[in-house]
Amino acid sequence: MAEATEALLLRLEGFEGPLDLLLDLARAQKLDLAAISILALVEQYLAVIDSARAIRLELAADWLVMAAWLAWLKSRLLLPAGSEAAEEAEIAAEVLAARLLDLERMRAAALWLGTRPLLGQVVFARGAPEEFAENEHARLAADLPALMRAYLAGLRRGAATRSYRPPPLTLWSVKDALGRLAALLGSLPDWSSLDQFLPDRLGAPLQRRAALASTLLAGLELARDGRLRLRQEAAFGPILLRQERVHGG
Amino acid sequence: MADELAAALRLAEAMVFAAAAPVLPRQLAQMLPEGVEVEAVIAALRDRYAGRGVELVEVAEGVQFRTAPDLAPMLRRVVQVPRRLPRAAMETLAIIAYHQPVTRAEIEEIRGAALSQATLDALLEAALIAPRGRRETPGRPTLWGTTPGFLEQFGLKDLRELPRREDLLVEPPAPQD
Amino acid sequence: MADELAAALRLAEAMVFAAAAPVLPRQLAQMLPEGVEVEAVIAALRDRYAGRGVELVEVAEGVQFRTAPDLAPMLRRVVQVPRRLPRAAMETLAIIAYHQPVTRAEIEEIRGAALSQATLDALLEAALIAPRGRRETPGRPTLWGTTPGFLEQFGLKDLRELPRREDLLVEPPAPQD
Repeated sequence: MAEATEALLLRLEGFEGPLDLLLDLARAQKLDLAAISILALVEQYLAVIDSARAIRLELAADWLVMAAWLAWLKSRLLLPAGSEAAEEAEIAAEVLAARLLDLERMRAAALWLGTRPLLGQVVFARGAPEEFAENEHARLAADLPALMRAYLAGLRRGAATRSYRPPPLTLWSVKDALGRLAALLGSLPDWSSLDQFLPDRLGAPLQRRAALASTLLAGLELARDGRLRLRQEAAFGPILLRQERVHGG
Repeated sequence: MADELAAALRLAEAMVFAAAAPVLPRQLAQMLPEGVEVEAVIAALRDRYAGRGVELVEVAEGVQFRTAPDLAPMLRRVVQVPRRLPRAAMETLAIIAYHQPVTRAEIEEIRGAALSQATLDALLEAALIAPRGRRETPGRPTLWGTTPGFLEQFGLKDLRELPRREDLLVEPPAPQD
Repeated sequence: MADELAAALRLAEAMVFAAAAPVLPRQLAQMLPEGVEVEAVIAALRDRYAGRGVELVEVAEGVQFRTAPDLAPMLRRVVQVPRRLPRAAMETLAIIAYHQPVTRAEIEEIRGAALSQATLDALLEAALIAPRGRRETPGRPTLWGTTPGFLEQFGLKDLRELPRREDLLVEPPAPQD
């Protein structure tokens, strides 16, 4: 078992996801997918994931999500039969078995398709078809798939040319943030969160994070000049700021 | 009468030979003189080419001439052969063929893995799949299905020629034809 | 010997059929088993097709199948080949469909290529796109959008039936490839 697990680990990157691995384990168990033991399967999967963790193999989230779900399933499958929780687990196990069966069938269908006399591989159509069209250009030969292909081709070409010149930076700069912070500071009487000083229209998360960083830097700058105070109650907590009261001291 | 059938046979032969895509029986019927049965002409044409280097096959609901499969090894030495589809693309194609119309999320659910851009591009590029409208659920996801090009590529007369789902695992897939 | 000639005939038939250009006798000779005379095979093939809907003709020092000349008028009557849009026009049309209303400069930015007047004219002439007012920015550039004719051409009830952009692009378009 340990050896088998190690062998699997070596190939873990070759699997197309948790379901792919489960199917492989199931195949090793029995030829007939209808008769596999889901409990054994769950244990094997969890063993593989544990070994992967032991050697600190980085696993994508979906592997761990499946592991967590299977651990839940295992705990329920071990309950005495008859209880509501055990029944729930049995149904979940059946659903999993059905999913594996469906995937296995689709694998078989892909193999079957591969055995067909493929055009351009096994059989060949006429290499030089003749056209007898009297240039009857009444209709356009354009359909939706062709439109989709054209769209992807257009986008790809655009991305290819753009890669040669860096896109203009539209990120919120420290200078922008200084201006906005200085202008807004007077209007806020008490401690306010840093978030409130961000520009209104921010699209992508990247832009938001950049604006947050610029605004913090601008805040530090103004604090150094003695124009405002910064406060943070806890690590990673909200950052608060307030105008420095120049007269009171 | 025999003359008429012979003339119809010549004409059908020329038409199917000339066309770049499978010819539908209805297209043949438009060409042939009144009173000639298309099915009889197709059958006669198939008989005439049986066992030859080029054969008449039924694909994508029509008929097309194609080289005999047993000659492939020799022909591949002279005719340029495109690359085969990778495994992930073949599986995705099989799922679309059997579950169509199907959304991307459903394909990913069945495969238990994300659908990569390269796979989607390869199937679209080969014109094997096409959008089939949207599902009327929140988000209105795009539905995908196979194209007539899929039938042509895999030498299928229609989708009913795919093995039944229940039969897929019964015996190891054996090549037909 | 007769068997060998029959096999050679099959192979030659398939090769001439599948080739994109006329096949030279020397190319045939390379394919055929030793001892088979190419000229004899070509002659036998020509005889086989004599008087039929398809004939073996000598062109450009090689041989090729061609439909019988006397059938051309009948074939011409029926076959109708729809016009194809050039690549640039299809790409432009797709971008307009997804990004409308959109200016010419924006289309050029997305495609990363200049948009020729001829391309724009072709789409206008086919009544697939139409001006949709102007953008109120310096220069007031014309905005472009698709027409009802566009929907008809692609069999769409309305623009919401276009496949979702998210379903088409798994990842943002990569610079390579």
